[in-house]
Amino acid sequence: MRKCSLDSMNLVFAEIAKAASLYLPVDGKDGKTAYTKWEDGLTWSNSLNTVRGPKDFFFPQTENLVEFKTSGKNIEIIDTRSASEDFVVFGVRACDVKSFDVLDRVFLKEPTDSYYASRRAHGILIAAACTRPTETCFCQTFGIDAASPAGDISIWKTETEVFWQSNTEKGAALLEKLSALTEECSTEAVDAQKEKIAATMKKLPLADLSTDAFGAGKTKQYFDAPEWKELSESCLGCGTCTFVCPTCQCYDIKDFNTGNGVIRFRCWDSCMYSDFTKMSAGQPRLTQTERFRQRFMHKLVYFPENNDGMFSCVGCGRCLAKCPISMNIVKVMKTIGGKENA
Amino acid sequence: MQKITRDQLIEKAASLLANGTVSCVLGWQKGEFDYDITPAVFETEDELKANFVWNDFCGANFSKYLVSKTKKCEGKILVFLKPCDTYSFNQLLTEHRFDREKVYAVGIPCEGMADIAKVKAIAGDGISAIDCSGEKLAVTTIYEDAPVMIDAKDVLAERCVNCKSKKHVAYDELIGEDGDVIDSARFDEVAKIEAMTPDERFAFWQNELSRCIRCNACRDICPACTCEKCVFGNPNSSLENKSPANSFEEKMFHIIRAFHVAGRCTDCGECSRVCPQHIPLHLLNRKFIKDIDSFYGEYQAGAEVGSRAPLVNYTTDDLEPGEVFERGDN
Amino acid sequence: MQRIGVFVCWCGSNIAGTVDVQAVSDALAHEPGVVFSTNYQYMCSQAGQNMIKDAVAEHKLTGIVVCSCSPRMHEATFRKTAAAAGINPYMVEIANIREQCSWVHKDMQTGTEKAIILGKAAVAKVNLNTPLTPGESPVTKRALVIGGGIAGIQTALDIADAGFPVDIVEKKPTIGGKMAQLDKTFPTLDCAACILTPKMVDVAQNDKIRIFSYSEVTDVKGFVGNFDVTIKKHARYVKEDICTGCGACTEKCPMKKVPNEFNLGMDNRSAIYIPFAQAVPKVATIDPNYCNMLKNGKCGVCSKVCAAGAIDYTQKDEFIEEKYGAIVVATGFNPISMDKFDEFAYNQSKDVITSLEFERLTNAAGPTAGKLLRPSDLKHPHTIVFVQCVGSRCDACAEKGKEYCSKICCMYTAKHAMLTRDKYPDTEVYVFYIDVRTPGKNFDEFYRRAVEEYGVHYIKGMVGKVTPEGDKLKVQASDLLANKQLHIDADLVVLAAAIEPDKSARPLATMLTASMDTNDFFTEAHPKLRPVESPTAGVFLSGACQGPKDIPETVSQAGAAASKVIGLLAKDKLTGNPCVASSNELMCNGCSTCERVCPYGAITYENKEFRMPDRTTAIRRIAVVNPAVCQGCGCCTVACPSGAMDLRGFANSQIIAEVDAICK
Amino acid sequence: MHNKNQYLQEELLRTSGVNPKKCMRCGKCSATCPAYDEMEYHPHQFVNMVESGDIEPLLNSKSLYRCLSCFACIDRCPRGVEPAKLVEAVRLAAIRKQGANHLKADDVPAMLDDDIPQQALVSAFRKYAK
Amino acid sequence: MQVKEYKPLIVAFCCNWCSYAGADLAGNNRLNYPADVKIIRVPCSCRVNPMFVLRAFQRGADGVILCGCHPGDCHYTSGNYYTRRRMALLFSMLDYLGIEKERTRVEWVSAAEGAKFAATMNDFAEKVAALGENKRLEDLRCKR
Repeated sequence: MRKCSLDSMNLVFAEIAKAASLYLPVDGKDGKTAYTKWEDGLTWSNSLNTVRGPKDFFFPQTENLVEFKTSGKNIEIIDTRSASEDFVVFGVRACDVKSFDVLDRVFLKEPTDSYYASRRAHGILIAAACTRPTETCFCQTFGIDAASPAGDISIWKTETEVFWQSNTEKGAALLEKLSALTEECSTEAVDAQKEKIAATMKKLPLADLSTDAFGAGKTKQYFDAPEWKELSESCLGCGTCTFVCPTCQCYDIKDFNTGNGVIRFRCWDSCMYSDFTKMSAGQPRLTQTERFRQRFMHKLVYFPENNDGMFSCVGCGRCLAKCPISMNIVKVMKTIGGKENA
Repeated sequence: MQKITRDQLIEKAASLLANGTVSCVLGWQKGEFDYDITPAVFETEDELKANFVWNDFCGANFSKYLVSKTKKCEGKILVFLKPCDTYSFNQLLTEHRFDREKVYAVGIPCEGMADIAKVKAIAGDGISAIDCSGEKLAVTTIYEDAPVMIDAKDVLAERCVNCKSKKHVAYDELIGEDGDVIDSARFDEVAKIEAMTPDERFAFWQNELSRCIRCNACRDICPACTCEKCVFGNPNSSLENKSPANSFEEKMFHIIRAFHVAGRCTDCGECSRVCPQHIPLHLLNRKFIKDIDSFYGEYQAGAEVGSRAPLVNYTTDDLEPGEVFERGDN
Repeated sequence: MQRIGVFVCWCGSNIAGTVDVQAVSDALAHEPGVVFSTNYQYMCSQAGQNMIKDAVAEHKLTGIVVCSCSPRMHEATFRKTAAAAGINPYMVEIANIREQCSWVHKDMQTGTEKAIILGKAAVAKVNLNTPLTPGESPVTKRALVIGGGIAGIQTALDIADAGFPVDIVEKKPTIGGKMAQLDKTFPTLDCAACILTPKMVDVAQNDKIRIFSYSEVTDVKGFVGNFDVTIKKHARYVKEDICTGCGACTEKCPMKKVPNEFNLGMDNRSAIYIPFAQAVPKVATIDPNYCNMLKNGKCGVCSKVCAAGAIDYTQKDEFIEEKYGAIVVATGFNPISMDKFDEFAYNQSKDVITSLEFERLTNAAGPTAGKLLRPSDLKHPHTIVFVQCVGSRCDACAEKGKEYCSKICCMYTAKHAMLTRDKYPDTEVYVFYIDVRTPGKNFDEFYRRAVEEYGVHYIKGMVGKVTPEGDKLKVQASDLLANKQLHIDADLVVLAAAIEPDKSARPLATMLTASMDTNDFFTEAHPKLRPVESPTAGVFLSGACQGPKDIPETVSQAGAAASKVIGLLAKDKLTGNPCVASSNELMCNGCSTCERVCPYGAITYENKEFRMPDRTTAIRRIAVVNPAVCQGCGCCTVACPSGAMDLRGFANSQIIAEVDAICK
Repeated sequence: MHNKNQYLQEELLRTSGVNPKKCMRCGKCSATCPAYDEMEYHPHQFVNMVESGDIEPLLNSKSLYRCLSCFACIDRCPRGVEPAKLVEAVRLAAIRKQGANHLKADDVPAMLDDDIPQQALVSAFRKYAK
Repeated sequence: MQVKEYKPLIVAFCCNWCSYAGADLAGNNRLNYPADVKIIRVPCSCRVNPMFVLRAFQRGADGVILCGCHPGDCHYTSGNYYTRRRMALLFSMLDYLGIEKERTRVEWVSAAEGAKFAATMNDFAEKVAALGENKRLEDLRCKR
């Protein structure tokens, strides 16, 4: 384990930014935190997390795939991909780090999504432990330890210092580069912080939330539950929950006619939208209730079923905070899953 | 603190359910925390007693739900309307979006709703309870032993700070006292932007709109956006897109969205409330309202049922599009 | 996918002089959808048109782009060519490379580049064109004329003369209108009754014309060629077909103290009455407000004296439904109320009268049998003051009168003044005027005669105050030219009251969805080019309902309206413009926004059952465009928030394709 | 036409709120004026002269003080021109000039008469002196 | 690299009854205006959806002008009155977003005003050219 003083972070950032683009959570003018490309003077936000997760860096909201040029009646196909640059995402929370496990399962499975894979290869995650989790946090429900985040490097922030520990080769290589700015240290302070965090986690209002009722094999049990209707009653069908979710990975591929050619691009899609997976025969899920059920069944039942029990929710709580009508996965788990427990 | 209590509303709803006036109630349902309140349909007194809430976080405007709910519900629906909700209610009636006969509207006074983001800015993270029943909001967090006391005025939602009316313009029955239309300062921020140079305005909006993730929450919450098929979801409209690919599409979406509700927007402020990226969308809508007021005379959408919206109306001596800018230079 | 043929016209050297036509046809040959591209000297010539026809056959073309002169010039020509070649005429688009290209750009390269772009836009549009067929609707060969004054009478006679049946609906018991109340008519001074009554008789005797007197239109549905109209025939308690108009009942009726509206209340009539001797239909009518039999069941004299047995106290209002192909509005005018002009003491003195009342006082059939006597004491007036512009040309904010000039007052006042001086040379006649307006054939000559030959005192200035004092009327006025205030002791004051549209016009306009101006005059479809048509197809305007008019103007407009009606009724079917709006019912919200901006009332709503996504059904309100009424402006398409409304021939997708092609 | 009194004219129009261009020269104001014979310039002339900028004669004319402000002209004017307001404005322009009070305190005792109500005197002061 | 001379691209929507005829008249009288102006015929100025205006800018137009009958002369009686309101609000909004107000215009051109049409187009093209390329409402994907 290595450490550096909090005051020296600007130097550390400068060192990292020499070889790669560095993105870190920065407080904006509106008081909201967002990942921002580092430039001299930008400081690491104290807030718990960013409004949007770091998913964009690996799986951007829109991404051009290929371009077609037309001249007269001829079509030329152009691969517009350029080699990805190296980049570092700093200050990622444990939940968001975990989200890449979920995304990897989707995109790195054969056939590999080469766009995503390339970015994963070029990206380094520096994960930060959470010192002040909030009421919407429920990562522990999914077995995530906010005090010991995964990632290429884990860091812990105290009042005056930042502690560093590499978890992967990529991480170790980066930490090596920072050796001049950091010093070797004991794990004492970090252990103390871990304990404190663990105590705080127990006090969270959602600490008792359990996934026991969910997982593989529950499809039949919940699919026709009458509660779906009532839960989805007020759902607007907007895409907020899916677009702030660090694990949602659905996308649509569309063509954009530029007038001189066609750009084929993909963009995030939301299973809450009425035109999601619309095909020539129409949308397979006709009502909002069906679409609503799909989203939560996918996260809590279908995904674990196909991925060795891994849930595709990491408990980051973004959807809890952002849903315009405050309907969310926690309410769903309690209502649908609560039945089994009762 | 709200002047009307939860018990009063439950009593009213229960009696209307009991005497058969209504068959269901659109109301606010309690959430995981004290602030994440969900609109819900209640059918019995027991349901109401168990889950109905009324506090400083009941911002949701039910008017839009009436469009679909009146088609589905057998009997009449009881809906509680805050003063600002009544404008949306009337606007939807003007556009024949639901059957008035199927609704029993109870107007309730509103002292303004709280913005949870503002509460968190003061009380911090880890909120475990909020008590709205006293003079001040008592906010308990897992990090502090004593609750933080907050003056409701300090955490009013933006739209409530600039509340335009405490008067109910539609109801079958009113609980509590009716208020008046308020001379609010809601256009000040628009005027501030207008006073910027074009470069500053461009930079301002470029920065705001670049955050848009096109989740459509602004559209889907908007009580004026009730199209059976939205142009942004219609592949034949040439506007359809699922995400903003660049700054043009961000602007396009928000210009068209605001234009579609121009003259119909009641300025309820829901769009800005729900934006996960905190884009001040109401400043686009208010720009249209301000322009309409100054070009064509004051007009409040939803103030009365059947009024002719400014964009479906004209006078022979309206100002010319070119004169719009001459006025601005004065 | 379309198979498009492109035909570039040289127009001699008009186009070829500044546009490389070969380059244009070569460039466009590579556009998507284009299978054939050529150029020729004169595309509009017979040879050029044959070239198109041959190409259609040879290349199985489905669409045609002609790069030539303005579509305003030859669009129709090439559409006919297409039709002759067997493809839908609306599959043709014109790229205007003459007026908007070769003629305005001097340089060959510039002109050619632009011509190619314009051609590409046309090709892009044709790619999205769909065959359009104009809708057809049958025409009911019957016209309705609302109002039985001179305007309505003339219109009805002219339509009937062309062989079409016409119904006149008149709310009074007789036709004739205002003209029947007049004495003489300017500028020829022939007697109004002498020229009007023969026309009234013509109407009565014409077997193509039906008169619904004492009736009102209560409902109008449908559209041009196919109106469904409900007419309410008020009960007159006299069987119209039996009454001979002998007048015995009116003589014997004991209730004789009813103010006679025909004489503007200046004398009385009986409760059962015939408005005037030449009334058409000449049948009696019982006034239910005064008839003792109807009010309290006591009397029945008229029934007893009626030899024909025409009296029927049990008669009820009757509703008649009839179909019409065209509707003519001829609802006329009324003088405005003088109540707000208390400075003229109209309500204080019987001797302050309006000009229409003056007409009755000088009319041989009037209350004084044509002798000019003042109403108060039936003495001959020796000093008469005429006041012009009472309530006309007023400022809108004054809220007393009308902003417009009533147009007829100058002339009838000159007439009144002249006739008075002619008949009673011992009378001093003063006319107070602001301006004397006499634009009309022989009008100014007429006015000058009143001044020069008849010695009428025309004084530039207004009357400020009229005060009844003893048997005199003290008139205080200004003489602006002499810069004096005048005080005249008059015996009679005549006010030239402004005229306004009849009160029945506003509700009628709503029923007809015909537009009105702020003064409640009907609006014409085009102020210059379509003056007798309302913007609502199939509704025509005749007479003063459209604006103040004198008799000659009214009659000529009545004839014009009739000819428009005849033109419409002569058609067996109406062929619409196929470029009309249409609403996609699946997307329509039923919000009424389109209806509010439609100038033609072409959009109606209906409730329709739809299958909802959740497999239930629901009733939704949706807009329906009547293609026979829609004129294709496209205003609704932009007003529609959901984009459900689109315009055929100028669809959103087509215009966008043009934009894209131009900006490429 | 050159208008040397443009400033004064604008001032009069502003204080009175009258738009003399609306006048259609019908003379109804003068026809209705009860003080007509007392006046050198009559109401319609006020309107006309102010519009043409010929204001000096009005400022110096006794007509200013003959207007009773009965507002008959305002009531009757078909065009809503409101001549009395214009007269009032010219009157104000006159008495606002230094020492141009129409009614001076020293002259009052001579005018006193037992029949004059106190109120009339006070209102005359208000109207004719600053 | 050779710098291409900047030529603005202007889309003019002209109503069929007045302005399109006015443009034809300008042609009849051989009145020049820049070839950068490309006309799209619409039945009435009220057919122009704000969406078309934005679309033109997206596709690379540097200026968009709407021409219609003079107020009161609309072939369809009231279409241009609605256009006037719609475009006044739209242009004001574009200005509010910091987009140059000189890039948009509404002009009433009657069928008899060929000279006005040409003069309007000359003036508008000049003003747009002075602003340079449309950068604030462009879609880079559509640039060549």
